[in-house]
Amino acid sequence: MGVNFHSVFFHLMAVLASGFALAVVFSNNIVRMAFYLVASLGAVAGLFFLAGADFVAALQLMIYVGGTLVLLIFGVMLTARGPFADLKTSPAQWTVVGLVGGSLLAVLLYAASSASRWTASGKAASAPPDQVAPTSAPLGLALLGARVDKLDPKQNSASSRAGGMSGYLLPFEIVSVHLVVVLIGAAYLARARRRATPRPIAANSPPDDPSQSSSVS
Amino acid sequence: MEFSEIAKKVSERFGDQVVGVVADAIDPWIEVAPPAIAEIARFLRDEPSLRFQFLHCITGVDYLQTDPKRKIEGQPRIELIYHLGSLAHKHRLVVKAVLPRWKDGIEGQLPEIPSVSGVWSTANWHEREVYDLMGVRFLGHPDLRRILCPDDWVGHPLRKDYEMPLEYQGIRGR
Amino acid sequence: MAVEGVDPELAEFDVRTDEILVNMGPQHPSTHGVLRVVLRTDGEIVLDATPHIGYLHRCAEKIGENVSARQWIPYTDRMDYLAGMNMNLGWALCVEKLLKLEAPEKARHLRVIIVELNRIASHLVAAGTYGLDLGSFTPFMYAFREREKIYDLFELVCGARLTYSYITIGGAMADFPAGWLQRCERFLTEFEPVIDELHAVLTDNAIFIRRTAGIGVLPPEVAIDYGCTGPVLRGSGVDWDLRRDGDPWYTRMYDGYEFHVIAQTGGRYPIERPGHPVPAAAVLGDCWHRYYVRMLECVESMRLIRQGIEKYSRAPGGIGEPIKLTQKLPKGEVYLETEAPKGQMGFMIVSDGAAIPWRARARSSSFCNLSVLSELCRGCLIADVPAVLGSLDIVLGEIDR
Amino acid sequence: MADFFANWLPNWLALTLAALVHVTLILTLALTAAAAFTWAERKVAGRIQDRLGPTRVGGRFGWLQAVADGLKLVSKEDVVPKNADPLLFRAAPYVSFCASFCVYLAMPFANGWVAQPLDIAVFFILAVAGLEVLGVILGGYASGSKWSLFGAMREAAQVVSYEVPLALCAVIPVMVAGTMDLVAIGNMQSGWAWNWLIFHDPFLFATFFVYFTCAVASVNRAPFDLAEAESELVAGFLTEYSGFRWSVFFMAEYASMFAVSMLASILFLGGWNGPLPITVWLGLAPNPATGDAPHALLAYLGNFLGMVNLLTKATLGVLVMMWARWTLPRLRIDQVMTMCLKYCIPLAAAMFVGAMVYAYAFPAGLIFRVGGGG
Repeated sequence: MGVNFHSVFFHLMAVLASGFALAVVFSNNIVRMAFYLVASLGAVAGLFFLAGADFVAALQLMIYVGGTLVLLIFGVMLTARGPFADLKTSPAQWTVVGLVGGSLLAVLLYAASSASRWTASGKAASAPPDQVAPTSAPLGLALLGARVDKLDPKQNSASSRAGGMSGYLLPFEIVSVHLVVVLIGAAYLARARRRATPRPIAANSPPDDPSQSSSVS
Repeated sequence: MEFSEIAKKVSERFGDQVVGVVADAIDPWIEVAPPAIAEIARFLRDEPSLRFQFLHCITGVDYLQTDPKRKIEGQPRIELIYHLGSLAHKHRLVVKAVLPRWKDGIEGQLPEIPSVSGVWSTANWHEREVYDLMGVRFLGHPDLRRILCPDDWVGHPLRKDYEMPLEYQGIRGR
Repeated sequence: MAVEGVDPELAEFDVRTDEILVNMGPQHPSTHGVLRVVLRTDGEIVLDATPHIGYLHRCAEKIGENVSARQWIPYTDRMDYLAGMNMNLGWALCVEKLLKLEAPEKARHLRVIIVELNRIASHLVAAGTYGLDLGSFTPFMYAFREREKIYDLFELVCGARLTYSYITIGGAMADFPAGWLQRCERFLTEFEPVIDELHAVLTDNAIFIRRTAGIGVLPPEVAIDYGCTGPVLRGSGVDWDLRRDGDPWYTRMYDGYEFHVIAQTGGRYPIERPGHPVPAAAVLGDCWHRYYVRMLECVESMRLIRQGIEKYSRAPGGIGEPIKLTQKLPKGEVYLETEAPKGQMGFMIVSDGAAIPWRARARSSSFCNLSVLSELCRGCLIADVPAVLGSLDIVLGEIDR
Repeated sequence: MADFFANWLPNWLALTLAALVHVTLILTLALTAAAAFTWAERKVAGRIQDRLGPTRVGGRFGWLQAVADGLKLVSKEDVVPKNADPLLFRAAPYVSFCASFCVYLAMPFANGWVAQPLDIAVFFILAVAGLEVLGVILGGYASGSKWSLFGAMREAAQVVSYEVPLALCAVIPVMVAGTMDLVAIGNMQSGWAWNWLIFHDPFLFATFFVYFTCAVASVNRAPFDLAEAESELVAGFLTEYSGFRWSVFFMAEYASMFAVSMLASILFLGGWNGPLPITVWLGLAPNPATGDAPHALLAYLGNFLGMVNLLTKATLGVLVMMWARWTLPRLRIDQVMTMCLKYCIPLAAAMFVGAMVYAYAFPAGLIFRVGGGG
């Protein structure tokens, strides 16, 4: 196959993405985790670019890297005890995570190795498909359930759904659920451990309990 | 209001708590007994015909003869001078309180006087300054810490017998 | 983890934020010297601001007990080093009051001119650095450009630009050089439009108004309670100026002069700028008013200088002889306050009859003005702390003495 | 360009070479812009403040001031505070710089002169430009200083909020043009000045100003420079940075200032098309009336003129930002947020609806013909 730009960069990005993903898991420092997550998600965006899905890639950058992560870091900054709070993972958590993650990985590996396009040849994966113009329109339609690239005018809609043409709605929903999980996680990290009195904003309200203050810098 | 009227008013109200009235000085003053200072201050501030709302300054003066050429009158003592003013009546008053240099004559025991910081908020910092530089303990002060010198400074610089330390935190003093 | 008596559900929903103690200063761009303020903050909200002072402390009062009265004048320069002339005047008048020595007529007008010029210079620094505190660099340059011109004038009369030791006990060190008055008048004519420039870049600027109006409101009772003086007190609407209401030894210097005390009484300022009303958002006693009082005082000072120039040129005689360095002082205690640009600067001298005072005391206006900071900053935002601090216009050389 | 090289070279080498050329060109542009703007900033500040600005380095106008600054900064000690997270502290400036540099990848400089033509260029640029904040947040957070933390917090809050109106404003010309391809949007506005999208309808006209305000806020310039507010936060997220890393942050700031101005020029101000259709008159651009394409060399010249045109407009935008910086005081953080949430977003939304209604009512525009020219 020789030196193919797409495959070289695909592998590079893939290694970066998974490497930083592992770094997220094995790092104890919450801010570094966030940084690795940025890198990992950025690499995934790079993968999307390579696949010719510019729109998804930009979406990935904007929503995940730009939006969610900034929010996440922001939440961590506002709520962390110290600047570099270490997250200790207990053995029980490791076990649960290992089980869940391991089974997911197994499913993924199985799915990946059994996909016919992947096993057949490197060409299909490395070169962007040229039968569909890489614009955002088919993607948007696919999100709504209409796969333009697989559209067969002879079939009616019911049979097309039966033929595995349900569009990207399910993956999109899964991604959305993932987002919800992220937000719930952030809220969990930031949950209150303080009295529920409103913060003193008025000029003459008495200051809070001085014992809560941390050390002077 | 003239000084004599003010002095009369205060003397009438407080009797022997007003130790002396000196009217012929450039800035005439009344001298009060130290324990009564807070009470008198409150009266001076709140009495409608006096209305000394404004505390200009608290000054401590240490009278201790260290130089044989400079004679001082009377016993070694610390005088606290309160300069009061009234914006409403545009009159001024000097109130003095005389304290011993050391409480009960024991060296190192700071003399004590009630704080007037409850009467005028200005007094808060001024009393801290007097405490810091002159070594007078103000009873009932909410936050009596050194203000100009560092917290770990030794001695009270404006006392006449104060000697600059030879060294402070590794810095040569003299 | 809920606190007693509180519904635990409620406590869980409040997002936990940490209080942080931050150190503002002593090396901070907007503390006007070496002031350290410890802020206790919750996010951007300041719960408590505690000033820590003393970084410039050199016990000038102790020095005053070791040098003669006239020798202490250079030390007064270094108190409010932005208004050295006013500091000189305060101490000189205080000793003169003890000596019962009145400076000649000509020296009186000379002092008015010099002192009011220095007041303008000081207010220019206040306005310029206030712009800087609020993130606007340009007014600072405008103000300092004009201040330099004033310093040029001072340099002509005494050779120094910052610490003058010019006004002295018994008069002044030297008379105005030839042509100085014309230069001074030329400066005044040049300076007049600059005030409008400053008004344009600061006073009437919408962002400036938003940053200062209604911020750090100091009610008059609190201002008096804390001993605030000068523009800080007048900014709260208290009509009080020692040039009019002070000790006769001081006010007689201004005999025959016409000027307004700049304080908003009855809802209006004594001088007004046509077409530029006080912004609706401004509350009496807020940062905007404190700043505005200074700007208007510049105008009044110009008026005083013009009158002074006129009176000085007509006054007969000399400007008086300074007392001898070792002149013995009469026994007695004298306290005198003067209206310095930053507030009422009080000097006290206790004399036992020697040439060297038994006790020299300086009552600093900035010292009292600063003590109100924690009151003003409670509950404001971090960004408001420089705004409030700048509007108090403190000088650490005077606070720490 | 890859095709050009591919005539002689193997495919992969041609791609590498093309990529290198593009990256070098863009990097040079970004760095030159940063250097030129530091000099311009000093000059502008000087003039506004009634002084001269730099006068010594490199002759009368201090042309080489930026070089002197750069030398000074590089020779400064690179300090990493004890409390800092060394890895993140060191990496943060480059994160910022990469983000603001990547913006130029999709930015057309003239008709077809773009490193990576993307049909979603506007979206890509907005997405990548938003990433600059990550470096700032990381840098502020990793410094281990409370002032830096405050700066980072402000930056995060500010940028997250202002991205919304910024994107909304950018969507409006996109909607009118019907494409997110910047080259297409630029070409659409060829001809006279009234073909510019800013003059398309009153809503777009207003949108431009909202966009510019939000752009100033999102690149963290005065009066919205709260993240580094030196009078409040010492220097905000930059407090602990010195020397080269500090200058990298600044290069990123200037590069993104230039980028948002360029985007504004392309989206609203006709891009590489001048107020007068000079290139058409000179025969350097395709004639809209006859459709004749000029000779390749002439088209190249026309594109070059177009690039100069675009860069001039973008530079003017940057100069306006400098003008604002040296004139206005800084807003407070709550006022910045109020401005965004209470004014910019509703305004942008209203403009969006307005422009939509307008486009529906006057499909061809009053004076502007989509796709037309001359």
